[in-house]
Amino acid sequence: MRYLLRNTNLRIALFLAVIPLFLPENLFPVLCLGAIYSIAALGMSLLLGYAGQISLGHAAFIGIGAYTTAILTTQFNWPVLAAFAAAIFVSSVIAYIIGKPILKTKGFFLALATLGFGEIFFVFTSRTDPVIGGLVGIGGIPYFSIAGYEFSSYVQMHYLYWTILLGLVIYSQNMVNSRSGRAFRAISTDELAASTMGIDVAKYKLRIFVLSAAYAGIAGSLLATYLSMTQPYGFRVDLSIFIVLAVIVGGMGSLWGVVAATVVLTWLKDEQLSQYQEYSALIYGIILLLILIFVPQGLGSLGQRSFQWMKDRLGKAYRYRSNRS
Amino acid sequence: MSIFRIEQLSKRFSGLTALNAVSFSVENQTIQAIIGPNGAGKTTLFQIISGVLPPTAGSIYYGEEEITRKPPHKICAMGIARTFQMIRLFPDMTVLENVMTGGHIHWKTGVFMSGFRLPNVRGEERDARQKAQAILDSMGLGDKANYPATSLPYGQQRLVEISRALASEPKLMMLDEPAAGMTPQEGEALAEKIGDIRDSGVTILLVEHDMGLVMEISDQIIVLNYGQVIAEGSPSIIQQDPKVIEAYLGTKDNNAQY
Amino acid sequence: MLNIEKLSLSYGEIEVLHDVSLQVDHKEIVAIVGSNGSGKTTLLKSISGLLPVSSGRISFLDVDITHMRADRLVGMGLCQVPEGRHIFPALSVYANLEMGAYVCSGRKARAEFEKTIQFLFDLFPILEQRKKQKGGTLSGGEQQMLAIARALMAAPKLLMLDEPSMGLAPLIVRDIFKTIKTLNHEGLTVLMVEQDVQASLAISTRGYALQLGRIVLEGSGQELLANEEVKAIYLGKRKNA
Amino acid sequence: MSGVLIIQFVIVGISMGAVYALIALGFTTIFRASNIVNFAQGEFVMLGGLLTNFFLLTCGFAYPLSAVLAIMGVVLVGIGLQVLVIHPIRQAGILIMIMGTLGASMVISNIPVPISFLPKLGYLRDPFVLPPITTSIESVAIAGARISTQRLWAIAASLVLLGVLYYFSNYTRTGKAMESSATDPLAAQLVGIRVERMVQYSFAISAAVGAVGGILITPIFNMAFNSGALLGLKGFVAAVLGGWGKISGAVLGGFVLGVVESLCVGLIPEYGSRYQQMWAFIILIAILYFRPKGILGSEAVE
Repeated sequence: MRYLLRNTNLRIALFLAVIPLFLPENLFPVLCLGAIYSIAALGMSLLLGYAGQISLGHAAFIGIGAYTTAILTTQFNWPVLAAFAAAIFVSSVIAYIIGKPILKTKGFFLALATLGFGEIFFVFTSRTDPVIGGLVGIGGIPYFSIAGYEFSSYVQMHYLYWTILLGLVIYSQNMVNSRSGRAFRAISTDELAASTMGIDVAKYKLRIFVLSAAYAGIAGSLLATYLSMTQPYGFRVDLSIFIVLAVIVGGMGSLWGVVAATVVLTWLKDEQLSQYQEYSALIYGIILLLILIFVPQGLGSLGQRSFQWMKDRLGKAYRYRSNRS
Repeated sequence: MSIFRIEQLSKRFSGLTALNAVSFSVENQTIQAIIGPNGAGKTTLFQIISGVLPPTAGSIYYGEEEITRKPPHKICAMGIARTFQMIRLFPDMTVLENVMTGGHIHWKTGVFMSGFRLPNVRGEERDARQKAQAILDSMGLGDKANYPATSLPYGQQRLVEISRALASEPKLMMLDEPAAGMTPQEGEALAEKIGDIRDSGVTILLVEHDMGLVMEISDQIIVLNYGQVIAEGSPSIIQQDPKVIEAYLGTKDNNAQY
Repeated sequence: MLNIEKLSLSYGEIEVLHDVSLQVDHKEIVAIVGSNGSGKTTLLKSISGLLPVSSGRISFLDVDITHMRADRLVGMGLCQVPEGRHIFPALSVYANLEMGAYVCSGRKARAEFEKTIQFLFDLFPILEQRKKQKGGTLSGGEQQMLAIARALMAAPKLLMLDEPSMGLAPLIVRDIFKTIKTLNHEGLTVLMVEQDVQASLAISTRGYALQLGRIVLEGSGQELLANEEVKAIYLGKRKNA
Repeated sequence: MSGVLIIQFVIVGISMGAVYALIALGFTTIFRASNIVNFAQGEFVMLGGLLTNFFLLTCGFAYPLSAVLAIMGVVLVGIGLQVLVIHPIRQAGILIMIMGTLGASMVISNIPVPISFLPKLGYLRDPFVLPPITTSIESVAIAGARISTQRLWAIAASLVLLGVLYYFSNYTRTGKAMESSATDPLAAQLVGIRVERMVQYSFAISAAVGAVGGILITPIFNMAFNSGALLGLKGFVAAVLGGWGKISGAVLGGFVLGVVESLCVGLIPEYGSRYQQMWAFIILIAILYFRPKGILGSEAVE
């Protein structure tokens, strides 16, 4: 029992299981959306934090997941669960096709290419009226349901999303601590050394790109059922930036840190900034810059650093006292 | 029996000739040293053999197979491992993880399966860990396994790099200045380790500046200067070769003219 | 002229220079010898302001330059020829030399410029022949000459050379060292870091031996050359062999 | 499709391409001096148009004066960007640099929003168009196609700026110093170049070039405070297309992109104009796949 309580995943799971009992009603949307965005951020954390490859087009993969679910459920009457699976499949396949050419580039160019991909997705969805509804998008998407059981209240959705997220965190943890995880970490710091260890760098980059797009597809599918609609403006570059920012703030190598950061940023963006309407983009941009300038290693490191600072201070004070006595 | 052969290998960088028609072969289970002044082309040679740089001309054979211009990961998979002149450990991994990464080619679990902690995945991981630990033990670094790799002193980081290369169970191992930055005592210990590695059946290609070490452990020495092989032979022959003394050790008698 | 007191420097956790003290007087040639990884290049870089010093003090012409920016030091007459030459490969030989005189502006400097460049072309005739060629197409030896010439364009009082012999054939190394000696006769103070112990100590007034970030020996060039320990470290004759 | 119409589309493409070329030149200038890609480049273009509009309409200044003041204003913004954002994060790696310039782009493009609540400035939130530079002659005929003089201005100005920048970076002391500080910062410092200052210059120059692009394009193009991002991206695509890091490549890439885009719009029935903003990025992905070095071949891209 004591061992179990020391397990971080389990403690977090327990916390999440009981939190609906104490949480004020108005924070449920934040937790639900936070969980959905966290799934995408988790994929980004694998891609960016572990494998060191940037993507500013992940909003498009979320969008692909959302649109696949929306089209299949509303126009072809697929059951949600099947549409969910299809969403993961379609976003992975598109990531595979698109990843082959653009992963040949690095750094700024990869950022641009993925940004361009996001722009293509946006233009395509917003300008295509048949089937996907142009700028208006698709409405009337049913709630998520498994074998007839429908997740329609916030509490039900809370448990659904966080269960899926927990499963993905564990999956990601396993992967990070495996042969493949080591290969990704090797690629992120030193591609050349990694390749001389027998790691096929191009292949691994493509794999992690596809995997992170699959995470984004899951998030997109859940988002579609949560909002019950999809619109092109929901999947623009600001969402991609949001997800990358969550990974930076959460700390590049910390999965739960990324989840925490995503929830906080969701709260900030959807609860707080949205009150300022037109100014929200400006304030958000300023916050983004302040974070980058003052805590580029993420807020996780800020916590660590202040702890270190306190330890140093206390140590000094202690030495000072003992010298005097 | 020769395990490895280079024929007429040349490399030019925008007008500068770094290697000029270099040919040699390496006998199985020997230590072959390549020496020469800084910039003579030794590191370039390693870069080409390990597939990091393409040669301008010439070919490389490993056993009977030609490996010229193969990508680095394929060359590693064939049994050729290397270390780097400037240490290139993976900085955000522990010592053990670095060595486990070196054994990458020997395990199978793919990216998607590795997220599920199935029994065979766990077993593989355990084997990898044990093998890496065994290598570290043999290098005398067993107790440093869980340290962040770059927190070790310079000399030990070199040993970690060698352990990492060993983890791929190579037939041919290329060491690029393994003794650089080591104290004389560490250098001695290293010489012994390199001898052990050879005796365990690995052929070693060694670039090194520490002449004491080279003369002590090499079976055969090749001297490069200006991208060309100027001498080849056993340590005692090389030490007497006037061309080598001229190019590398410097001539004492003509100091007067400065 | 240059005075270094108890200089230490670390990269992250690892200290690469420990309490290094040395001085260079007017018109000296001082050589710092040591094997790869001994901290020679780090030492030169910290003097020329390219790397931040952890502790200690560096003064040049009685001015504290410990934390001064590299580009300002050039204006003060402290110039470095970096390891690996670092000429500008896309610029012509002439343009490389122009960049060398970057800190000298104004009309007076213009007149100086012609004089200096003529002097350097006399010193390195090959550079005059290759005046219009791109720096990157020169041979190793020519690049080294260009790198030295470029540093001299700023009219340095102290010239620091990092491994001037690296990757060069013995005959060319001989030429380069001869040139250094000539420049020294004309009044230039030189501090150099070298692996070629024989050649560098032979032309030096004084030398220091650096091992694992510490000065282990100090003396006149001839003394060091005769020293058994130096031979042991650099000439491959092991003490116990 | 008649020949005249094709010529018409080509000329329209060239004039749009001229503006892409100016944006690409801005990217190239900064990259050549610092190896940084400034994702906020498009905002300089937007600000160029916006500030000219402000000086012209609100302050009532003459056109040339407004343009000069606008360029100066954008240069200040460029330097401010370098000092306030780029400099503090210069050591933090490429990811933070990308996010930093994107964040800056977000901030710059949204600054007009709060300002627009000041009296008489409400128009800042709406799309705006500048009057054409020459009003006496509206358009000229070239090979049967009509082309507005404003478009000719854009083409001429981009060619002139190309010449000026080419001269500056290859034949002046400062130009060479700027390039040297990017190719070899160590050597640059050792000859006494203050690398940081060179980066500032490059931001100032590329801000000015961007502002000129904005002034030229705003009479043809419906500009709004949020149009900068897309223009910036297209300029980046143009620079990659022509050959990243080359001044000539930026200009050629700009023209090629403009013409191809215009022809896509003109020649592909219905879908061409419907998906107008998409073609540039499809070209980008194609070029990254088949020829990442760009048309003129760049050494900067592997």
